[in-house]
Amino acid sequence: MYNRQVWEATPADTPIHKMDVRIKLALLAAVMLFAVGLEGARPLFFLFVCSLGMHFVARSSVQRWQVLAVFLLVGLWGTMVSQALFYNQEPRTMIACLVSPTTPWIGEWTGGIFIYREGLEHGAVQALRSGTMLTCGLLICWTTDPRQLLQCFLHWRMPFEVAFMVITSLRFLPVIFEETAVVFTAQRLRGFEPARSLSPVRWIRTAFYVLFPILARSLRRAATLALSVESRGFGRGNSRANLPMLPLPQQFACVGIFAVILVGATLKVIYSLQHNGVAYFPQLRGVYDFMAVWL
Amino acid sequence: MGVIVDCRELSFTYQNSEAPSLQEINWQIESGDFILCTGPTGCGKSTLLKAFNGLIPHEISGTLQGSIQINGKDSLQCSVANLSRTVSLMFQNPDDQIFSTSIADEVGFALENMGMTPVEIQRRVAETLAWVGLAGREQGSVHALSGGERQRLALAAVLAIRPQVLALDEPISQMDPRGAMELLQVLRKLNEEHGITIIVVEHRLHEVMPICKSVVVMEQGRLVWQGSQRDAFCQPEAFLRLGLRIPQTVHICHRLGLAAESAAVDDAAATIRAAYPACSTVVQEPLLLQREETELAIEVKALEFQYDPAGRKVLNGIDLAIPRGQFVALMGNNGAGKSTLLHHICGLQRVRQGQVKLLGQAVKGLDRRVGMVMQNPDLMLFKSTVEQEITFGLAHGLGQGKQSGDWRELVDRIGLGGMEDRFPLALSQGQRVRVAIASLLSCQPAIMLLDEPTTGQDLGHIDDIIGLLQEYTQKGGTVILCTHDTEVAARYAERVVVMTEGKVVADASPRQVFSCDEVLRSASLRTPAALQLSRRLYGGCALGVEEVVRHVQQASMGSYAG
Amino acid sequence: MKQTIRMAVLFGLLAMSLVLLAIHIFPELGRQGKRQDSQRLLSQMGRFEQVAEIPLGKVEIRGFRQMGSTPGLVRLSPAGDRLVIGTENGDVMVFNIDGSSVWRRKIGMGKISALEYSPDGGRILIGENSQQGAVICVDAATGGEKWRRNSVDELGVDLRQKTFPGIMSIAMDESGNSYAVALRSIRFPNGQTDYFARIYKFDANGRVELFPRDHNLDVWVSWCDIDPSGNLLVFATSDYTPGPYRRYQNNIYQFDARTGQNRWSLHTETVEPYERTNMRFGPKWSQDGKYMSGVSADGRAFFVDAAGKLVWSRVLSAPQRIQGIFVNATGLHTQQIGSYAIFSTGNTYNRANWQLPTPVEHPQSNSVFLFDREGNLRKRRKLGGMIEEMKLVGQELAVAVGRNIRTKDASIHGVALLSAPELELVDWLPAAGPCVAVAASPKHVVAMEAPLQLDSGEIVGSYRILVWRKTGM
Amino acid sequence: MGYRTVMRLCLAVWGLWLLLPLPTAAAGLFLTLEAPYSLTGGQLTVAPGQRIHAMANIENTGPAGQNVAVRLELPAGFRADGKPEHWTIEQNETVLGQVLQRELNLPVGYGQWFDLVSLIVDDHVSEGVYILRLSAGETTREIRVKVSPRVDGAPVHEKPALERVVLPLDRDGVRDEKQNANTLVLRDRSLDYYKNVLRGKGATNLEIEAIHPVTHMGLDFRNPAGQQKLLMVEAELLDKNSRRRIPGLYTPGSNSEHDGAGAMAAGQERLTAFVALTGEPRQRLVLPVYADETQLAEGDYLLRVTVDDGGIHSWSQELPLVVIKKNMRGMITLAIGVTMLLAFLVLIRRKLPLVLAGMKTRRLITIALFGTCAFAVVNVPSTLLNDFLHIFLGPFSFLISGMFSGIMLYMLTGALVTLIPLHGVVSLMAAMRLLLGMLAFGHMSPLVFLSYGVNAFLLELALAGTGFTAASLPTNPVAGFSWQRMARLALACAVADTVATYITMQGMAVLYRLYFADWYIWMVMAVNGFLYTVIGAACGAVLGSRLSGVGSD
Repeated sequence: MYNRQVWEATPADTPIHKMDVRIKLALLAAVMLFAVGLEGARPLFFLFVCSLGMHFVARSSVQRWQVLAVFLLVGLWGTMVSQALFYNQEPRTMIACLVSPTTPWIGEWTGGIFIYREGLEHGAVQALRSGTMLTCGLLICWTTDPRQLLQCFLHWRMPFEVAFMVITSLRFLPVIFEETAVVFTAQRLRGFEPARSLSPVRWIRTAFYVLFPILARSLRRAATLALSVESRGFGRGNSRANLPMLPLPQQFACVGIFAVILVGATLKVIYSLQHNGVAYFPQLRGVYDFMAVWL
Repeated sequence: MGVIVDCRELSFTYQNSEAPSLQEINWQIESGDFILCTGPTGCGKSTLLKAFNGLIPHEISGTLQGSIQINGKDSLQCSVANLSRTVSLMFQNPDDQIFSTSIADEVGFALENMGMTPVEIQRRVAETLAWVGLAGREQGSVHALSGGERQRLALAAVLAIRPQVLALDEPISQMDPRGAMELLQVLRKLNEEHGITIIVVEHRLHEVMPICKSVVVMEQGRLVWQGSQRDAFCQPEAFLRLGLRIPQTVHICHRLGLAAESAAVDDAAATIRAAYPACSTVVQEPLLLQREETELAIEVKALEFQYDPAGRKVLNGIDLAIPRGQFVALMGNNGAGKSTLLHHICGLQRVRQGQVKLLGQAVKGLDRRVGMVMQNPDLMLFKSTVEQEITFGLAHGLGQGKQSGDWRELVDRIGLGGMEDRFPLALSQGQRVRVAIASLLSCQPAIMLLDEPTTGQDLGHIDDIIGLLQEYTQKGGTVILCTHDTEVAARYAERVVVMTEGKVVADASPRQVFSCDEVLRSASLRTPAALQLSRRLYGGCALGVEEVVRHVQQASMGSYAG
Repeated sequence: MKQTIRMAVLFGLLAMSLVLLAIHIFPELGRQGKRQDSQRLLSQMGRFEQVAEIPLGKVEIRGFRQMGSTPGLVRLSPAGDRLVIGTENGDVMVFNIDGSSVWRRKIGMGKISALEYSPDGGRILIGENSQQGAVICVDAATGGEKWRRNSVDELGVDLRQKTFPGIMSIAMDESGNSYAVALRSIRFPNGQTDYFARIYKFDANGRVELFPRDHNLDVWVSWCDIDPSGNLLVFATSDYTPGPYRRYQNNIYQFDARTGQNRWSLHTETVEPYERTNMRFGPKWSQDGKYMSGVSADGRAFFVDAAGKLVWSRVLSAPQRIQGIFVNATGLHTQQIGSYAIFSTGNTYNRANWQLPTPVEHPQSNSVFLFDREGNLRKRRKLGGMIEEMKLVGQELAVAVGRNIRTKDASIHGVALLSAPELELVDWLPAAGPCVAVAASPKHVVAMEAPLQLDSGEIVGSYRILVWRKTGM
Repeated sequence: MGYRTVMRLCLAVWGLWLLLPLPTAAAGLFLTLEAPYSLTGGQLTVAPGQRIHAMANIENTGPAGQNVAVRLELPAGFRADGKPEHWTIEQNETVLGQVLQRELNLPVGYGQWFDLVSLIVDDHVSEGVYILRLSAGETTREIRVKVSPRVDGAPVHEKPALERVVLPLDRDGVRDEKQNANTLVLRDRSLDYYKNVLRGKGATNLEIEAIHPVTHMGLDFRNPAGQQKLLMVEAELLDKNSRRRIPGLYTPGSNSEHDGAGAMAAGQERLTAFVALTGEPRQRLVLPVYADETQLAEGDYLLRVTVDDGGIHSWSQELPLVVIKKNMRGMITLAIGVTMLLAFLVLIRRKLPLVLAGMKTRRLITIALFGTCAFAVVNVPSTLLNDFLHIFLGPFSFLISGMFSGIMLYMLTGALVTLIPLHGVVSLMAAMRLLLGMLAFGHMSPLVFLSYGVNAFLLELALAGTGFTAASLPTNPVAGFSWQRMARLALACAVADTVATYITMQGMAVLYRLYFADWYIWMVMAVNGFLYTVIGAACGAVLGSRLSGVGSD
């Protein structure tokens, strides 16, 4: 987990790796929009399984699957459990009582802990949503060179500085996680146990102890990286090489993805018009039924 | 050959600093030169390099006086991007520079910035990779590269621009000898075959000096010595005075009052033989002082480890017994498993297979009796002053009955006297390593493990550190020092353990280990030059400069006497 | 080795979570209808054994604190070999009687409100509540749609107020004609309610006739019945709120099913505190087609002859004022067997708040009453919980028993088989949760069970179908 | 035979017992008498001084109609509580107790009549078995009631008391301390769909919500004597000044067993319920509150709750009730927040190139790395911890989670602006955090954008306003650390974060239809918004001044 190589993109010879970064990003956008727009657990589950399948196609390594599994498990159960316990919307149905409100201590303090079915379902939907996004996000991170992302962002007219910052963030996020872990280890080696007490002063001191080395390291890294990219001619006002035009089939793929997004959005609008009692078209009953059951 | 870099009265002061970092530099660099620029830490070497490609003053704020012309263009008038096509800069740590995941992308980055077409880029990338010895590996992952290869990739990334001048800031300081050698060979080839002017800033001049053409020494922002490689060999005083580490052959010649023609062992031997004809007399080598078998500090039995079940074994059946009070050098190339072994000993890594005992007890979790200095000491420092940093362990009950005044002596010994109130993380790298060592030593743990502490240190500071550690071993402490530096190991260690691919391939006194060429070759270590020279001169097995000098002098005296 | 195990555990956990999630999201994946022989449960008298259990997915779990019951419909095919289920989740499913699935169909955005097999068992009529309020005729064997008819054309729809037309009930005659009651109601902020109701007659091919022919009924109609000859259609009306003048003010109407003429209507007096007589399920024709029996929400039973003459009426459960609040038990269902009429009463309600359970139980609540044609009570039997549905098959009456809000006794849920007309308990088929629907054939009894949350938080039962088979068959 | 089977069988036997047919009386009249009639379905002992109920049920199953005289004879020491509605009372000398009488006309075929009579047991009644007799015509039925003094010695005389009326509660009768007491937040359903979309929740089924109670009301009764009572509860709204009755609360007129249409029974002007005190020493009666948002206007009202046990006793309580339909304060605040966000976006559009032009690559990377650090040490732990904290600390969980979002974050922010005191630095850092959050956790809803945007905007304003950040770096930067600078930074950050916290909370209040209690808003603002931020930013200044010495190698 703390091995940062697990986190960084590696080139490989799979369709996902070979895919043009623009198509990948378009796909990611489509998946994200659907993940946000879809409400039913069924299509979300389908989307989730599809995005997991992409990792098979990309032949993600065992370690990566391990990482993915840990994150998904934590996310899935964490969201479901917490939503199941703290769902505060109505209607809600208790399906189990973990701690009765009459239990001395915990029961009185928490007012009882129950599992709510709607919460569980809402949690499942949320977990599938974020799981899908996480899976796709990691897929992109693992299969796409940050430099290509940069190229793509610039191709799409993102301010060059912002694009650069974004990929720097992405590039160094795993490194920073790794270093945070090392810092805690190093502190233990020096005899410092951050978790031993909960006093606020100690807490702040711990914060200092963690931030000092990480930030100092970041500052040094920033200095070196900046010098390195600048001395390689990276900067404003350069006539950068543009991405080549996409080959025809890939252009079609791009158009196809956008068409899917468009169709999804249109269906959504039509359904919500009906749902909110604004407009109902009897001819579209089949579409409505499909939406009600599947989306 | 014209002047490609021309500095006139160049002075520079950083924005937040009072003292100038460069003072009235006058330096004309001829095209096609291969220059070693050296000097003690903080002398302004790196600053000068940054001035060459316009990072100073365009990107780094400060006050610049004088002028600097690159290829006839005033650097003040040109942008960094423009200048970087003439002068390319490469840095110490490849991991902070490498940006992409595939080799071709990394090399192509600079070319894209120049606006080249993809076809051109592809061709140029292939060509550049061939230059640095990574031909045909375009599609490989940067993570699959070894440390040395990664540094060469970083080199290729700047070379792709086809700069006229290549400036390298401590390119080999963190590399193992094999990697360093390979990189330097590439540099030599670039210089010779492609006529690229090369400027290397480096502490490890004993490795760079033999291949460079001219040498520059800086001190406190000024150029204090300038000359050809030959001049440098002849006049090593300038280097020795500043605590710089010159090739041992040159050093020996110098000590014997001779002027070395080159750093090569054969040349030195010839020179010495000419002056001291009797030096070939075999003198009885002092035997290694055999220590009495005392209590074992560290006992490792059949230790095996692998990160993932399918992967290779990082540790493959390590057996090691280290008695108390021993100073052990742990050597081997990158990836031999040295750090992993240290992690097992200090309890950072749980023992899965085999056994590790400290002072007779099996290791369970992080062991407080062990002090460990990690490879990157930055991540070990977290207090806001050097004083707090060093006394932290004492304050947290790690030291056993230490006097609170002792740490001051420690600070002085590591050359940080007067810096007690400085922020440790803002110190130079060498200083940070020393603070980290001192912060652990102050608690007097039973065992000290040090992972590459000599990186980026001047010779003097290495002496300081080792001196402290030796004192510590005399008091009964045990030291394991990981290092690539055979000269350091030869000089100071009582025992050398060499690891290759997770196995211990040699475990004996330095003399025995360094006499065994196959072992060193297998571990891609270099035989110390002094040892080579002594072997050549008198079939001996000397471990340091002093030993050779003493031998030659004694033998000569003996011959005069006899 | 340990690492391999850890990894296996990790991936196993992920796979398990995904499978669990999949089963949760796609309940049909985890459906396992057949019961193992070793698990078979016998009924109390040993006359029935439980042979299948069909989970129906998720449904809102009710407790004792609110009134109302979980909706769901179950019908057996005339041959008794298949059952069709309409669930709260919009599924229409057909199963073999052993619990194996035949087909399933999602009704989409609509809600299933009526479900009936055709007498020959070849078709299934599904009534839904949606913007279109359609009757959908599907092939009973395949689920393929044969025809559909929307009631929105007659009843209209108000999208903003979300008042949609819905099919309330479907009746079939022997010749294959079917009659569907469609209804839409709007309640205005001032308390006035408008109703739009219509009865549709379909032949086997979906050709349609309307009753009344040219206008909507302006009252609540939720039930109709056709006499054995297929000529006389009766329905009763309800009007739950005081409204303006209504054209259909009487309580029972009879139409000629061939001509569409209104033959007669019957008006009954109201009972305090009711302002109207409301009949929700009824009237029901006798097997000889001579009489109709009906039961009203105020707890009265009616017996009417084919000519529209009220033969007698009886008070089954009179509203009584307790501490100033009227407490009553609703009249619910009626059946006729031979020369006897059976009526049932439901839960106790109070006029102060219909939504909350009443602390006092009406003594005549949740009871089955047997009357002869002269109007004499022959038997009354009180069942422990809410009588959700009764089905008469041969000489037996299957009664689905749901929850009892006052005693909160969870042991009373199940299906009671009573002999008809004696109303003696023949057998008792227990269920963990309340039974909300029942269907029966000479060989099988099928009940729909709903989950129930006890006050302790424990949940008994689940949303599922239980199939019992007569032993020795 | 498995455990399940055994259990089922037991259930079945129990069921059979319940299904035994009722005995039919020969004379066609069938009587039952139940006393004490338990409202909970359980057994009850009778103690001197206690109030009990008797349920009398009379059925005529004979073929002929009957006109019968019904008598309920009470033994000495038992008497009717108050005046029974359907009976006349007669003191009978022969049996020394009260006799309740009435005439009853039971119709032909089948007829029935029942009543629940409230009785009181005299204080001086001695221990023993007493006989209650119900007779109708020739048929009589007797039951024996055992009177014994209460073992626990509870005060039999103390009347139940309505202690307080609590509002709002959730369906399970639990009060959320975060919400304002005595407040009724009506749904402003017109924008529900859009609110749900804004919350990132997606559309919900409006139909389900339509017949949903607005909130629940709890009536806390103290009932030390353990009495069982039937209660009629009425709740109505009064004008605060004129005490005139205001329509708005209603009682739903039907349920799904009756009427599929649901919706409301308008015209009723109060909430009524028929409930029971079950004899527990303390009981909270939870009633769903239905309010008609079309009728009820916003404002301050009095809620009058009247409880009556059939004319014997009555309890009444009035409490001020604030009715909120549109959370105006929240909406205005939200509108201000949205305006800020829009202004900020316009500003970004116009100023971003300028800001970026002033940044050197090294600073951009520094900002990006700080943003990444912030994500790693703030967003990740707080996302993982939030829910768990919520279990144990409830409304106070923000005290801990604020340590991350307050102290830790502002340490980083403070350090960054100390290192690079330029306009736009804070926004760029926030942008990085937002982006990583979107990618890693899918945190992507307008509320998230609003919260990040407003926070960054206000911080930029405050820092620029105090002169902490500038368009370009000062030529002579202040080296080292100064208390004055630290205080300035801490204050600027604290003020900005306090306002931003308020706006975010109000945004949540509007979108989630929560009406936070004032103390909660103030506390979150004071602790999370101000205190933690001051501490964090001050520490950040120290951190930054230390780090400013860190150069490259």
